Amino acid sequence: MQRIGVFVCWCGSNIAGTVDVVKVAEALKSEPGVVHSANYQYMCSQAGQQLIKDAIKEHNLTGIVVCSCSPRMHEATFRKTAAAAGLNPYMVEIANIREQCSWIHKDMQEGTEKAIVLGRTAIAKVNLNAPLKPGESPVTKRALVIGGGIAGIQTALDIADAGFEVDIVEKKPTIGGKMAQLDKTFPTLDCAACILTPKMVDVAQHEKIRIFSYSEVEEVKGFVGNFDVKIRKKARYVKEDVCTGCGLCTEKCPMKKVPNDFNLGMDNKRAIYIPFAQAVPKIATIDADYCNMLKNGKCGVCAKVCTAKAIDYTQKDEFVEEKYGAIVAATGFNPISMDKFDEFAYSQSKDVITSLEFERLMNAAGPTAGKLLRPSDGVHPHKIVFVQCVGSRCASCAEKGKEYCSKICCMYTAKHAMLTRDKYPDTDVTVFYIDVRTPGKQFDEFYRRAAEEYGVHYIKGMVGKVSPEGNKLIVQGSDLIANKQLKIEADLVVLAAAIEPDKSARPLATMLTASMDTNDFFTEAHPKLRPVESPTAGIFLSGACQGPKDIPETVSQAGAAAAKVIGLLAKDKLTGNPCVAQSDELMCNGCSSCEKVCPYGAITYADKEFRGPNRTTLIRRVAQVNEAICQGCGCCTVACPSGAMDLKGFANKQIMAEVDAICK
Amino acid sequence: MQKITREVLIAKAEELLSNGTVSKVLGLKKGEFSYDQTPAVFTDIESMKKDFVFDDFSGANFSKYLIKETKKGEGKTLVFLKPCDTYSFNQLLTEHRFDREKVYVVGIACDGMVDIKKIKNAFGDGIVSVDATTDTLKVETLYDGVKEIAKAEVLAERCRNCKSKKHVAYDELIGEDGEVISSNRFDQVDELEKMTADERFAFWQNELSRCIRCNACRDVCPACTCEKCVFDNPNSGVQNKAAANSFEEQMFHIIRAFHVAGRCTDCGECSRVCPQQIPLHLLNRKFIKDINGFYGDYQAGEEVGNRAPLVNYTKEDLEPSEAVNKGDK
Amino acid sequence: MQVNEYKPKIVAFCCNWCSYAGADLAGSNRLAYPAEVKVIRVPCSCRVNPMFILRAFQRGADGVILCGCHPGDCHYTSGNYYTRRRMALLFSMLDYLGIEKERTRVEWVSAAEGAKFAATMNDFVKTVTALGENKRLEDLRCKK
Amino acid sequence: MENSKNVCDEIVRISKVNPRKCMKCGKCSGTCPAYDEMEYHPHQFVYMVETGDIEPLLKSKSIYRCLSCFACIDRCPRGVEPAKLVEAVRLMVVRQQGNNHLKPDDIPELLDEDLPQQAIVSAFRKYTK
Repeated sequence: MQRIGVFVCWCGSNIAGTVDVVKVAEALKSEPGVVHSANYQYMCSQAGQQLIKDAIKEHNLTGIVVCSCSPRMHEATFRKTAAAAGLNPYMVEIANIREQCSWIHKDMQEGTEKAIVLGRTAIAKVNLNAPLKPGESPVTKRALVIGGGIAGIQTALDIADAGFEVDIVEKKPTIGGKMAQLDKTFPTLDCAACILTPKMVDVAQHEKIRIFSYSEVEEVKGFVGNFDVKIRKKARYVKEDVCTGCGLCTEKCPMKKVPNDFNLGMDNKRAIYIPFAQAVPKIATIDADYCNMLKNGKCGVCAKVCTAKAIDYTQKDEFVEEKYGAIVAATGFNPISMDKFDEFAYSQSKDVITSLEFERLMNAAGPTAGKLLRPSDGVHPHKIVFVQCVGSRCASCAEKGKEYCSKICCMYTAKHAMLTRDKYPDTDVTVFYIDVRTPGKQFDEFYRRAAEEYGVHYIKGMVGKVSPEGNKLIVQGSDLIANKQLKIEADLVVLAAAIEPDKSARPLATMLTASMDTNDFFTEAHPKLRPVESPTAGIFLSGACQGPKDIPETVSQAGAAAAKVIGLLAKDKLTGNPCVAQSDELMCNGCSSCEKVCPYGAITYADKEFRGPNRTTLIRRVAQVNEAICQGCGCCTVACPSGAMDLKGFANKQIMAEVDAICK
Repeated sequence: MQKITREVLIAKAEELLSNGTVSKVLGLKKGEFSYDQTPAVFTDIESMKKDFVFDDFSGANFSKYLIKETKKGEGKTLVFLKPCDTYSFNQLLTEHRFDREKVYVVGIACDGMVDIKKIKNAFGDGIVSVDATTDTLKVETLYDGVKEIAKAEVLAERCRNCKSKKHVAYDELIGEDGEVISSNRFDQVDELEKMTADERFAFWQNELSRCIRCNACRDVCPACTCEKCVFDNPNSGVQNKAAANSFEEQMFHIIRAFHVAGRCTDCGECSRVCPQQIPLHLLNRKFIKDINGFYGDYQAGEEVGNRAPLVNYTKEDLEPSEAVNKGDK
Repeated sequence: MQVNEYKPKIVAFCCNWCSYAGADLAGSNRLAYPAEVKVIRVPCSCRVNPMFILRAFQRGADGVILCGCHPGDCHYTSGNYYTRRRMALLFSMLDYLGIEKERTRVEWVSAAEGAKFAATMNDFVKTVTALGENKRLEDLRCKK
Repeated sequence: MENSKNVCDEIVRISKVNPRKCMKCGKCSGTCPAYDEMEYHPHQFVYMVETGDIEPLLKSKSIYRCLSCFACIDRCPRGVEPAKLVEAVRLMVVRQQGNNHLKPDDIPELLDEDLPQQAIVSAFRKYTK
């Protein structure tokens, strides 16, 4: 029989306001196994914890029930308290009488009655608890960063600087990500390349960092501290270790009509290409969709001109398998497709462009060498209209846009408007906005400068329609302050397209068993207190894959994720979750049902000898659980028809005792 | 089609025993009455010639006995399997319940077995013997002399709705192999589904209230092969030898059906052995019908190694709410 | 307060990662739902054995609701997919036996859906209250 | 249109107000005691001058309804000084030939016991060339 102590917390008035805590403590005193019952204002406080420790010793308690806030809040706290007093931490159960009782009920009697039932339920469970001891597993001291944008770069650099090995997997031929495509960066207007490329070089030169460019994660197995990852190195048809990046091939390749994705298709590249001058690694890559040699075996110019003999048309995808202790997702974002926004005539007119395209038009390394020229006729535009919130904050049109605010558009639009006015004072710039959101250091000042010093016209209201007429674009929108509908003849319209997580994030999340929200952003373990960790142990989040972010925020989060990774890799051993599945070999049929549903492959089988009737021995196939791999979901326990498989800490008997206590 | 008789099987057994292919034969021997047969293991041909029986009452599914029998001693066990038995045989292999190498399967064609309970329902309990050599059975009764009844009328439920004449596992066959048959086995389930909830409730209350918890259905079921049944296991939380309250018995039948769902081959043994004639197969068939309807056709035991529907999923599976509302159109 | 007002007993199984957190969020946001609902925390919805549900009914529960992560969002990758199959078959069977299908429910509630949790519970309690006491499973074996 | 722009530039010049500084918060109109008397409210003055939409303002009676209490100037978070703009627009009107808004002949009718002398003097200053 257990000797159970019950501790009812007031949580100030949070619980005591709607639950008669004295009455609850009194009522629970007579439950089976309970030998001590107390109440206190703040159980989680130093004094409250001392109260529990003292009671454990004084009453020789073998189990405790704390009636308090959610176990998600303080279960760990009270487990530590119990452990400090010499009690096994898994002999602690929490009755959630705050979030699931006092905070949702107004009636004192109702709240008190429910709190008693919840307390009774926890007591029923703790009566069947057994001390548990967590297993230990080693930590592979190497991290994997998936995505080589500024988020991945910063995370990798920070981890590597702490002395741990890091691999970056980037699906494109170069690292750099979106930031490499940007012209200037708000709010300081320094050039993106000037601040990014040194970091790219740092990454390339860091002895602890390996870059897998033009590669993708193929398979992830294992668990925190012990991930086994298979990386696909896509065939680039150029020997990485031989290519010098001289670029001769990219000048001689006769296939000139390959849309240049780095410039968002606004100009062309060759079938063999280096994305941009400062690419890291600076290695050519052949686009197999366009290369004549690969398509029909005719050409071979690049191989002929390559003095280093780096071209290899027979190259195949290669697979690399590596072990990691931690994985960082830094998969970034993309602007959403404008195809469904017919009202802005994006697909009808070349002169309706997205902000990222505008970014390339302004960039000295872009398709126009930094001259602001209309894509349709190469003429300098004199009237530009920017439209904000295109697809953002779009709750009713889920198939078109996104419900959330994309966060960065207000600032980059202010930047674009300002830069345009700065470079081309003869150009009139109008911005249509719903709200201008500038919550960042020096952000509002920046936006106000655009409006006040650079004379950008900010119009509160949305553009409803853009119609091409001749070589003009008629922009029809509303001016809510003047209470008027406006028709503006523009030369260029720039859409601040909403951003969305990269498409590769969803399948990656599935591989990582990391959860995502409905928008395919990775979910953080706690929105406030654990914002850079995924709920899945060992998976960390960096940058816009977790939610829209600008560069300073991305870099801070990247550093924070790195700090968490370093904290993990610095450990030699990890203590596991002791609430894992356990197979009773005497009852196991060896039927493999459990193995089939186990998402981690934690169950294996062994032939074991058992005593049969009449002094015979029988050999039976039985399931065995690898406690280091098992994550304790309990799926196997239900798949098991005989009930041989049970889950420690959430045993069949315990849950049924809870059911009974609730229904009593 | 070659008529499978006792003599044919004894001759086959003699051949296999004498050439050393098998060391024992799992078969049936006569009980108190000719129609009342009980499983037996024969290690020599003499005892077989003496006690072995095989006739239209030899419907028992032997697969389950192989679990224990194959673990005893060396050598192979000979077993004669009807087409429906081979599905159970495969399902057990899928679940690694015995070693295929220790069994020699002789597949035997089957044109349906007779259910003695149906004869008793027709003529009362005092059945002395039944001559089933032709399609018209001659039934010798204690009180009314010899009666005749067509075999088709007293076929076991599962044979009336035979799902397959095809053997899915065998080492050799006697007689010709047949085909998978499209049967009407879900008709009764359909009828029940079409009823109102109240009518269904009344139907099942009438049926299940007769249960005496003798566990015969569980003991005979080739899918119920647990080392220890949850209902016998004190740690399961549902252990009960005798029901503590009436509820536990519904729980027994629901849980039993659930535990075999996706694994049940619809062999019909549960209904065959039920002394209270509860149509237990209608529970299993409901699960089979739902599985087919929700997740695509699936026949347990069709192939060794198939993944049962309940240890499988697709991302597009229907929601439980859709499952229960499927009938409400 | 009425003395004889019928209050159903509702057992809610919630997975630790999504729905239990959703229930907590409902609490944090002070979104009320009836006190009849009592939550049992399980690591994953796939931990819920049909036996637990029947056991609850056996011990006098009037409704059992099972909440888990949205399909695709399972903390353990695939647990809720198995739950979905198991419960689809179990609920269909209960319906087949003539038990009111409204007494059982599966709902996917994410950690962010406090409002959905509260709304679901309010609706479920309303539905079960309208059905009244759970008699059928109990009576299934007792011939009147 | 071109004329409007010139007028606007002139208004900006004489008022020394930069309407671009306005961030459309509406606090000026929120604080204005003559709000109900005005067809165009202080924030609209600022916006219409900024966008060059000046004709309606020149014709509006609102320019005479402003009390010049300077509450808007006092409270504007961006230091736009809307009242000065209103003043400037009014000056644009009354400075034109024959556009005095208050004539000496109108005074006797407006007099009452409580009206301070100073008000009459300041009204003349405000409404006439």
